[in-house]
Amino acid sequence: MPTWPDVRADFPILHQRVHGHPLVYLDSGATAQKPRAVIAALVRYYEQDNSNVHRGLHALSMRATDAYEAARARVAQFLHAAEPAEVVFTRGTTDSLNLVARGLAADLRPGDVILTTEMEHHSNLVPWQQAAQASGATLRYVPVLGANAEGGLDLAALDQLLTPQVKVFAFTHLSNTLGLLNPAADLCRRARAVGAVTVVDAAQSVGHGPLDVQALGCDFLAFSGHKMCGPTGIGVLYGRRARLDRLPPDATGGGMVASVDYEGARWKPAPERFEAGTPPIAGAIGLAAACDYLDALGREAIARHDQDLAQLAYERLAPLPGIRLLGPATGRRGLVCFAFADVHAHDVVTFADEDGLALRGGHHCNQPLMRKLGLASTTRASFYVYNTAAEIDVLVASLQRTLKFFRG
Amino acid sequence: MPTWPDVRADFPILHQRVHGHPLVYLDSGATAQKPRAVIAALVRYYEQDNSNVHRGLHALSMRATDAYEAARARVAQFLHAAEPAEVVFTRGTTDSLNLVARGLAADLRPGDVILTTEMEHHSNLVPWQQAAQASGATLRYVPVLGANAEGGLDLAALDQLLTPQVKVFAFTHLSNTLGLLNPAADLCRRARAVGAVTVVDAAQSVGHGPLDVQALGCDFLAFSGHKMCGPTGIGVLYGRRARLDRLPPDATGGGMVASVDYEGARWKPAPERFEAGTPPIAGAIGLAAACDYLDALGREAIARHDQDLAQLAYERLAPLPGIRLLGPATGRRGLVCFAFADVHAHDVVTFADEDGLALRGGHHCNQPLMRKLGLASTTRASFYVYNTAAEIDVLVASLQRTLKFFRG
Amino acid sequence: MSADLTELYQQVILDHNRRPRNRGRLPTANRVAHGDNPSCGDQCSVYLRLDGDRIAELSFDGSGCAISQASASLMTTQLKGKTTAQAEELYRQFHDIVTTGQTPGEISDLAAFAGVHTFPARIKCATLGWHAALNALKGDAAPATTELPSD
Amino acid sequence: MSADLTELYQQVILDHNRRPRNRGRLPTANRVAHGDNPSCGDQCSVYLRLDGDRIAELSFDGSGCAISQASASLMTTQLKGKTTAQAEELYRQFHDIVTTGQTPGEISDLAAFAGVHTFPARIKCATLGWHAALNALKGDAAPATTELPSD
Ligand SMILES: Cc1ncc(COP(=O)(O)O)c(C=O)c1O
Ligand SMILES: Cc1ncc(COP(=O)(O)O)c(C=O)c1O
Repeated sequence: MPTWPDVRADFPILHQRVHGHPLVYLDSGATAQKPRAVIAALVRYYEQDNSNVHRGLHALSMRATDAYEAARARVAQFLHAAEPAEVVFTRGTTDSLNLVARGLAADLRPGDVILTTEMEHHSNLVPWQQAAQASGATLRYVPVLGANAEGGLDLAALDQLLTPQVKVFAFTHLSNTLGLLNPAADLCRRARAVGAVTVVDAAQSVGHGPLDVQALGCDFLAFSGHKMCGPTGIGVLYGRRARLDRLPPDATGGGMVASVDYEGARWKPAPERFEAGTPPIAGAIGLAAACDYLDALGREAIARHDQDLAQLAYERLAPLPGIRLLGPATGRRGLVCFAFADVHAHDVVTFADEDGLALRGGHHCNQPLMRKLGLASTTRASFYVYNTAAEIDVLVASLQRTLKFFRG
Repeated sequence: MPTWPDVRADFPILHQRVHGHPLVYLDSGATAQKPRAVIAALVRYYEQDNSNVHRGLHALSMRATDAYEAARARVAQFLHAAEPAEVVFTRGTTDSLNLVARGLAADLRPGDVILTTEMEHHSNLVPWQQAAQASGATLRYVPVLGANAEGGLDLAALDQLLTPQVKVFAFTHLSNTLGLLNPAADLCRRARAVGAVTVVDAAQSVGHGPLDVQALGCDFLAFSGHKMCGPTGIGVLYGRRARLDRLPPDATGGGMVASVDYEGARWKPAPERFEAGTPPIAGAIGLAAACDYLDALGREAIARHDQDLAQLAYERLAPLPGIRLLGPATGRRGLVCFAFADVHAHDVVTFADEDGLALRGGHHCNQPLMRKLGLASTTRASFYVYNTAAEIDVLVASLQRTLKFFRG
Repeated sequence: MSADLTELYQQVILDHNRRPRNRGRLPTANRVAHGDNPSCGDQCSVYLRLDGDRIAELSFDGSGCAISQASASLMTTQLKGKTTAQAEELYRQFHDIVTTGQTPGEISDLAAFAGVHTFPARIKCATLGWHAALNALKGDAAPATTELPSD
Repeated sequence: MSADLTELYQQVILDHNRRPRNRGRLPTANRVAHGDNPSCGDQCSVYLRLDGDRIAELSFDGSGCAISQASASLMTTQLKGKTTAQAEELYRQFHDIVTTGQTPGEISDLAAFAGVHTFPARIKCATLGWHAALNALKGDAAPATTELPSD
């Protein structure tokens, strides 16, 4: 397991006690903690350069504009995009996915198919339900295999489902419940073969390992800053230039118009066309600082660390009596979801909290998949750069005490 | 003029030199600077409480949820809303206006009229053009009176325009170009009389004086945090409960659904229905800190300060040879827009920058109004709590030098 | 285990969680209502046989945490034989107990839920079954939710 | 006045700004293109009379800052008589000058714009007229904008 001796020192929030115990934060799948460098970038911006962007010629405005556009270039580099203009700043993954779903819906007709999968987060599912409803297109799902979804996507079924009627294929890169990484490059290749536009939900993957949009071959890719050590309220929609240029605008208003009169308006080119209003300037700058931080740790090393911790957790949890673990037994990334028939996730989480552990209990915005697996809720432990093997010991010990309490 | 002896000390950014001169920031109409207390609230959140909201039972998540909901309650109090649930957190004014325009458009039919005014910011204009286009409704404008728009809205024309066909009346509270405060309570009363829904763009007004949504009698009201000493990337849509409850959701995804299955979804009630995805948590907390800051200074005092500075600026600028000043000569708020036939706004701003002044030049997202007034661009000086009368001296001296340079 | 946690998970709660009373569909029910907590996925259905204005029989079904299940179970033992007005009065008492931690003068099994008040996020678990029951009494078929902003 | 500012607003620029050359619609034009800077509202139309591949006559019209007006004015004096290829080559030189501040070996009036490079936000002002002219040469009626991300 790669270890970075000083990583934990970079995160002020980790050095606190909860109910008298050292905080063990195992909820990075919901949101990641912020290193000092990211917080400092926000403070520096507000204390030195804060100004509105794009429309100003004074010193602060030029500095803010340069910092905002440099953040765009930095994110483009982080994703290995062909150019900064392929990076649209949004409010987060959900916002990005709504933008692209609404834009693509404008071109869909009855008879067209939107394909997604049974393992999607609500944010990559409900927008497509809405797009289907608005356009008359049909929404189909690639099934998930196995009683605990350990088999991942049914790739044989995918072959049947990927007909020429499929205009859009939207799928998650890394499942936030199963800890399973989909073969995104292969999925994009197959979708391209039938002419479908691909939309990748990279909320869980982008901060957790190497990512190269050109190698993936996707048309669109969405993620949030807050899950990769960046601030809340910032996200990205990456769009391959040729695709992004064809997408109609979503929100309208200041900053995205080339010209306006009382009769109508003309739009600026991408990415500005998609950034109506004053953008989350500090958020973009903080996100660029997060890119710097993660690249300095090393994206390969982060992926290995995540994988090793998840594997260790899986192996340590598997022997607990009555536990049901979701997703694959090996090759998992960054998180473990589990359930007990006789002890509810919320009770587990409440007991863990007493031991200083931050776990997440619920449907993790995966309600349809949970229902398919016959579950109402599960407990999730998710890991990031600052977590350690010792914290998994704390987790296992806490779970043992909880089970003992409820089972007597 | 009310003065608060320590206000400038609260704003770290002001204590810098630009091109060797002390920074004179006269661009608060574009974005306001941030007091230490707001920056500290962000840092505190990220260093102590950062977690995802709503769905968590562990200590950090409960703290973050409590802080986020307390911010909602704080903003409701700032606006004198009837209840916190009337406050929807958005990304900013533009986002809020798109949300409400798209939602209301769903109920509009050909023959219906959307009424707005000739003085709107693009963000309160283009979304209504889009709503009209999507629904077949007709968009009409209340004219602005006077060669320099000094007469404000044509209230006689308004009486003619406010027919029972008008379903929506959207107008700005305080014009970002004219410095003119519209009689919002009266406008809302008249609109209500014909059954129209009222939407107030309060981007320029909410942080600059007292504001009571119940006294205004508006149905919706939109504003941005960044123009009232809050962070970038956060805004608010206030909606009167009965209206908000009837508005359909805009973006969909995690957090705003009551339940989801593969066939469809049910929505949560307002305000959650309008907050898809992880919200800008730190932004909301920072906005609440900005409310505290402004209330501590006193909203009446801020309005008086703004008004006094704007009046002084108007009077000091008026004698400059060849100057054309927009908006009313008296009763103006917070800003002055002006133009010279022979010296372009961008040259003015570039010269001012050399003197440490931050001014804004351009159409200020008011292109149609500018065209109507026969202008392509103007220079704007806008004021806030940290500005002083001495800074207006610096402005006037800089303009005199610039005019001399260009005119020889 | 901390005192707060012991107080939250009292013996009577654990007992109702382990051996829920009146669980399952009531075949003779003439009223039913369903409740859920959207954020956590807890669900609870309450079945009533109303005899005039009196609850002749009732049962519950659903899934959720120990607090929500025990609360629904205990509720069924308390509401049997009560009128609508009495049920509403009992809910008022219960709501006071879980939000303030104060228990009323009379000794009541409901007092076992006093520990909930130190865990505000769990109040909605404790009240889920009650919301469904009151909706069923009102003959309101719309799903109850304990996440309304007014809660 | 700072050295940078003096360098930006050179005498030749001020002169072209005050007394623009070839300003107004060209009645004999057989090509026209319009350019704008959406963010600042600057506008520029360029009218050409092309004689074969050669610019026989040209003029400009529009509104904008001193830099954009002077640049368009000076451009009209430079492009007259040039072929499309020569015009493109001149634009390349001009673009180099305004982005790097380096002036080419030969003495050229275009060098007056070298000061722009220390004001990156003004590059789009200096190039607005040129973009419109090149579009007019291409027979492209779509409005030029100097705010494309590639700029
Ligand atoms: C009157 C008015 N409305 C709307 C806006 C748009 O606000 P934002 O850019 O924060 O969305 C502004 C500010 O630019 C404004 O001044
Ligand atoms: C796979 C996946 N997609 C989408 C989202 C939504 O991200 P956000 O809430 O930041 O919009 C999340 C996180 O909640 C996620 O894990």
